[in-house]
Amino acid sequence: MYGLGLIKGLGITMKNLVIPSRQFNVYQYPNKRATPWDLAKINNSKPFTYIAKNPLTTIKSFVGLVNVEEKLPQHPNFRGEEFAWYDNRCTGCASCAKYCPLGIIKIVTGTSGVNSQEGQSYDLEVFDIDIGRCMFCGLCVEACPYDALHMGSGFEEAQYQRSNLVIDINKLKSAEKKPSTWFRPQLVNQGHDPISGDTADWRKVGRHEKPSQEDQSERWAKR
Amino acid sequence: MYTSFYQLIDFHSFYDMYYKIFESLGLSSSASWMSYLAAGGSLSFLAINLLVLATAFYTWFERRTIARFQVRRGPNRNGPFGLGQPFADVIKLIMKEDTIPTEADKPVFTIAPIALLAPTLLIITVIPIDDASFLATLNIGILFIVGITSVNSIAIFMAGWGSRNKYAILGSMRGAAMLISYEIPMALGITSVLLISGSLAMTEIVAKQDIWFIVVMPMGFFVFMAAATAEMSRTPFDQIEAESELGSGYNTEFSGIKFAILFLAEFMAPIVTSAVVTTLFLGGSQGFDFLPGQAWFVLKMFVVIFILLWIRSTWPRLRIDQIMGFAWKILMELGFVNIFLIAIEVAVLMDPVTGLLTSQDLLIMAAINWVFTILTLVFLANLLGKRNYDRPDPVPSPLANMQPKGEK
Amino acid sequence: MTGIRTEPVTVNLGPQHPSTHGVFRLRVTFDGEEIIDLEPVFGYLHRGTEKLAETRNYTQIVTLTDRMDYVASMSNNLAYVRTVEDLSGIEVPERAQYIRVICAELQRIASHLMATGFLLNDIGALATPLIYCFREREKILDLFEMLCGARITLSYMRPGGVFQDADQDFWNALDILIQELPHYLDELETLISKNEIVLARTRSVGVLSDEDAIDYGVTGPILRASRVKWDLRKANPYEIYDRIDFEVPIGVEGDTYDRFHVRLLEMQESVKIITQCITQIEKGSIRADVPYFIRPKPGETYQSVEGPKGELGFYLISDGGVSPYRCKVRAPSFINLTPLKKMMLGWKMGDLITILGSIDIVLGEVDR
Amino acid sequence: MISQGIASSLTVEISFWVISISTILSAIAVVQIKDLFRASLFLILTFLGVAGLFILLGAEFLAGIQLMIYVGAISVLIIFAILMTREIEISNQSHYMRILVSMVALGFMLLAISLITSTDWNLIDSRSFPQNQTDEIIATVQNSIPTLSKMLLTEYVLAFEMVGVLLLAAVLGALALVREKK
Repeated sequence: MYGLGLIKGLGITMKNLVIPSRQFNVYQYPNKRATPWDLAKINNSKPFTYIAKNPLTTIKSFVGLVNVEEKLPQHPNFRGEEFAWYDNRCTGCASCAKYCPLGIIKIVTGTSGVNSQEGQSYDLEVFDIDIGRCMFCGLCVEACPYDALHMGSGFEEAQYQRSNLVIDINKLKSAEKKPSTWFRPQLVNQGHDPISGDTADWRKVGRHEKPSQEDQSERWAKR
Repeated sequence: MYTSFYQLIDFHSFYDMYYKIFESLGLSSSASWMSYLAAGGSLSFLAINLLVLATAFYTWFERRTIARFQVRRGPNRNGPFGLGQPFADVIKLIMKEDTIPTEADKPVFTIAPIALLAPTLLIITVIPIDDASFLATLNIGILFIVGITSVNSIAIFMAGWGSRNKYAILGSMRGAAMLISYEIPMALGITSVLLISGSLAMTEIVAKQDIWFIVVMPMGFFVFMAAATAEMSRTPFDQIEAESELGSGYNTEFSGIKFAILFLAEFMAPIVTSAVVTTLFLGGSQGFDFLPGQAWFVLKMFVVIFILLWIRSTWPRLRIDQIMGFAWKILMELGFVNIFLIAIEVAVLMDPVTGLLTSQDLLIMAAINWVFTILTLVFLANLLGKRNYDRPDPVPSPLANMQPKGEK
Repeated sequence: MTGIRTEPVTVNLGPQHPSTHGVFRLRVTFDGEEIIDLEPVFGYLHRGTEKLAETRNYTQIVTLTDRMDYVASMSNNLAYVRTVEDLSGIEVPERAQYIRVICAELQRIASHLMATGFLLNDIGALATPLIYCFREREKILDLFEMLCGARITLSYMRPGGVFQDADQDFWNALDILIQELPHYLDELETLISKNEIVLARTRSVGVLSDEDAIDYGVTGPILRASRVKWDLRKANPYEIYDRIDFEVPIGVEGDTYDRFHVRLLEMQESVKIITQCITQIEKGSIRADVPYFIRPKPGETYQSVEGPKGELGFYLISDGGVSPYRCKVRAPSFINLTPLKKMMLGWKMGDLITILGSIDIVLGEVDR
Repeated sequence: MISQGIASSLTVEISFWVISISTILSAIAVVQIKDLFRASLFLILTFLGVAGLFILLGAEFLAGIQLMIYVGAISVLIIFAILMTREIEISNQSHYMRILVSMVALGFMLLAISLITSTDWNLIDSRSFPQNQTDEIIATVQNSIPTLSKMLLTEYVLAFEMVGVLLLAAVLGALALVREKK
């Protein structure tokens, strides 16, 4: 019958309005409006004791004036900004620079003062990554033979000037290193989760030998 | 308590108050007309500001509700539950640069928003929010509403023409054609109400609704609602500013405070329309005693608004020729049929001496009308359904012949 | 001829217009509301992908293909890596092929969801179906994030396979998605394709006959909507499509309604394909041992896949070096735009938007 | 409340002067402004002013009808007609027949004035009636619609039907005009 589809459509929209599981997964980034129950959970106390202790905050949160920070849920595989670079592992081979489709990695090396023997390792003088032009394809990470360069997990790197978007060697050295598990099965095997704030030491991140086909299959393949 | 408060905001009390003030100032000779003006001014000021405030919160309500339908959250950042959002919007719009296109017809362009807002504001004057009217007891109340809304089409035309934009002109051409066409079914829907109530005054119409008119004549309600939806250009009739086709229609070139006024008028329309619908079909301020009449009125308005939003968030829009066809080919006929039916019923059932209809009469009419309405709608649906649903099974075209490589 | 003579109005629809799906411009001449002439103008998003490809090596070009049809990166990646594999004779492990097919079909669902949602938005449904579609698409994007760390510009495939195997999280999430998705698609169909207003707006509007469709070189759902049963997955099975059982849905007469209804049906078929892939997939290698710098022998090749929008083909000429001598893309969106005038003349302005929406163009691909 | 307004005679007088002056000014503007679109907008203003005068007279029904038909329908028709013409901004020009036209207009004006002055308007002066009849008259004036409709369907039924036939003819003519000729 004509017109029945219109009525059915109204029914579907009403269903989506009413059923909570139909709601879009909306994350109130960066701040979430917290209910008293949320607040109690955050402060590790039972809801009623929390409400009894903080009546003012409870009233505020009922009206919707209390915010707590919320991060967007990501997978540890997320290819993000803040490259994690380990100078202990880097030999300055510049594979990453060579493999980058945009050529935004700049590496200048000199002879090492520590390892005097030539060819053993180089001192890196410049290691710039211009993330203003980076498209986070991850080819540099894939190319690194010594697992020295890893993708990061951040995504809030807005700057006022383009020049600030260039990550130089000092920044890379001093940064808190939260490598993404992208293309790094060994980190997955260790249960590394950069999103919840796990940092990784340079000793942890490397593959000391190439994993065998069986190893990979055991770990990765379900079927 | 509420009655006394309501009587405080009343023309007479204002008049008396100002009269005393002017008398005490020693202006007793001219106190009469001065207090008349002052009372009217104060009352209008209150009414307009109340309406504007209501519209501001209505925008919030609309955005939140539609967001919920669309499984989103809606504005929830400014203030508790996002209630500060309308004020943020207004402040933003006022702060913005008010650009006028170089080629625009400047006076027309400037007056258009005001011309659109004024009629909508005027409608609220005759709507009885409780037993007494809020502002004026015009005995032509509903006729005044029909007349004053027709100014809208001119205002939309002024906006479109004044901005010298092709999209705007297209939008306003559509608008003028559509608004004029839908005035006829709307008037027909109103006429069927008038046949029973026997009066043009809104208070009388409310008083006559022993049985709500939506029960008595569902067809009239359907016709009026459809026409009113088109009159305020909401989905599925929002061709005037079909944002996917015309950008923004007649208000494409407007910015700043002019845009704010245009949108004020646009968002005021659902409030005003739902108030009119409540008065005509939902028994106005009638209700049970535990709540004041005003509260019932607002509650019914909210129900109407919610249904409008529900429809808006579900249905797409019709094409312009389909909209016009709907007005002239379906809605007008339904309106006429409804009027004939009601007229016959009224002529048969009405007490010839007193000219009144008892509630029993209304119930009899309701029974006849419901059966008739359902039959008509089913008939219409089947008539239309035959054309659109008969569709053969797909037949593959003989021109292409898809075979995997190697097979012959 | 009509009794009253009116003056035609020429309107520039775009490049900045809400319904041109990007920076596309249509110079339309209206007689009142009726279209009497139209001329598409594009190139506003030209980024020289084909030329850029000549200065990059074969692996790096994968990142360029992401940005062509940016709502269906997986399909672009697949088409490109298949061409490179054909050019340099690389054998792809079976598991990689299955994963690639799963990804391509997921991407097809995502792309079709977006196309349907935006079409409904063009018809004027105030974004409600659009957001229902996006809700489902978002789940697929979450899957891609688990798989390869990105949501839109994936760069997942490499010549010789895929760069990384699927995680356990991915398989679990995929199972849930496959269970839920048909139900949501049914609901979407009830909401959209049984709605009388949508029927009134789309039935018999912008009809493209089967002859015209073939003559204009149209491919994909638009071709199938015009009753032509032509699908590269069946006609020229690549990867492992020959082991999978699925239907090719076709339309009734080739109008706007058929064009989006075929997409709705195709999504159901894609779900079937993924279900079969999950049961058939086995352990194994996911990437052939391919050097980073591929140097194919001099020669040329053309390979194409059935993308969400039609036949997506890459034509590569190698001169033996690390980068192709010439790279030409057969972009389905671009070629599907050819019968625009045929479909639109004589219809109203509202139909113009609807027909354009039903073609489902992505300007990144049209202009490349 | 209108009655209270009438009681306050100075207010009525002020509004009468404001409305009538603006009506006359806008009527002059209709003739004098060259831009046709603006002229039509002034025409609408004139119609609105006339509606206001009707309200001041207590003929609210007429005012409503004036709003509905003249402001709502006729002026939009005029605007549509204007859109069909070319060179809207300069087409309200003076031309060589202006003297002739102004003389005819003057003649009509004199005729109207003479008619107005010579007619015995027979105005009802409510003060001259006894108290009990005044209420009745006020009731009739305030609720004039039943009286009007009764008169339309009894005394003036011929004129009413004529208007209906005229409108029907106009609709048919419009249809014949825009119909596609084969």
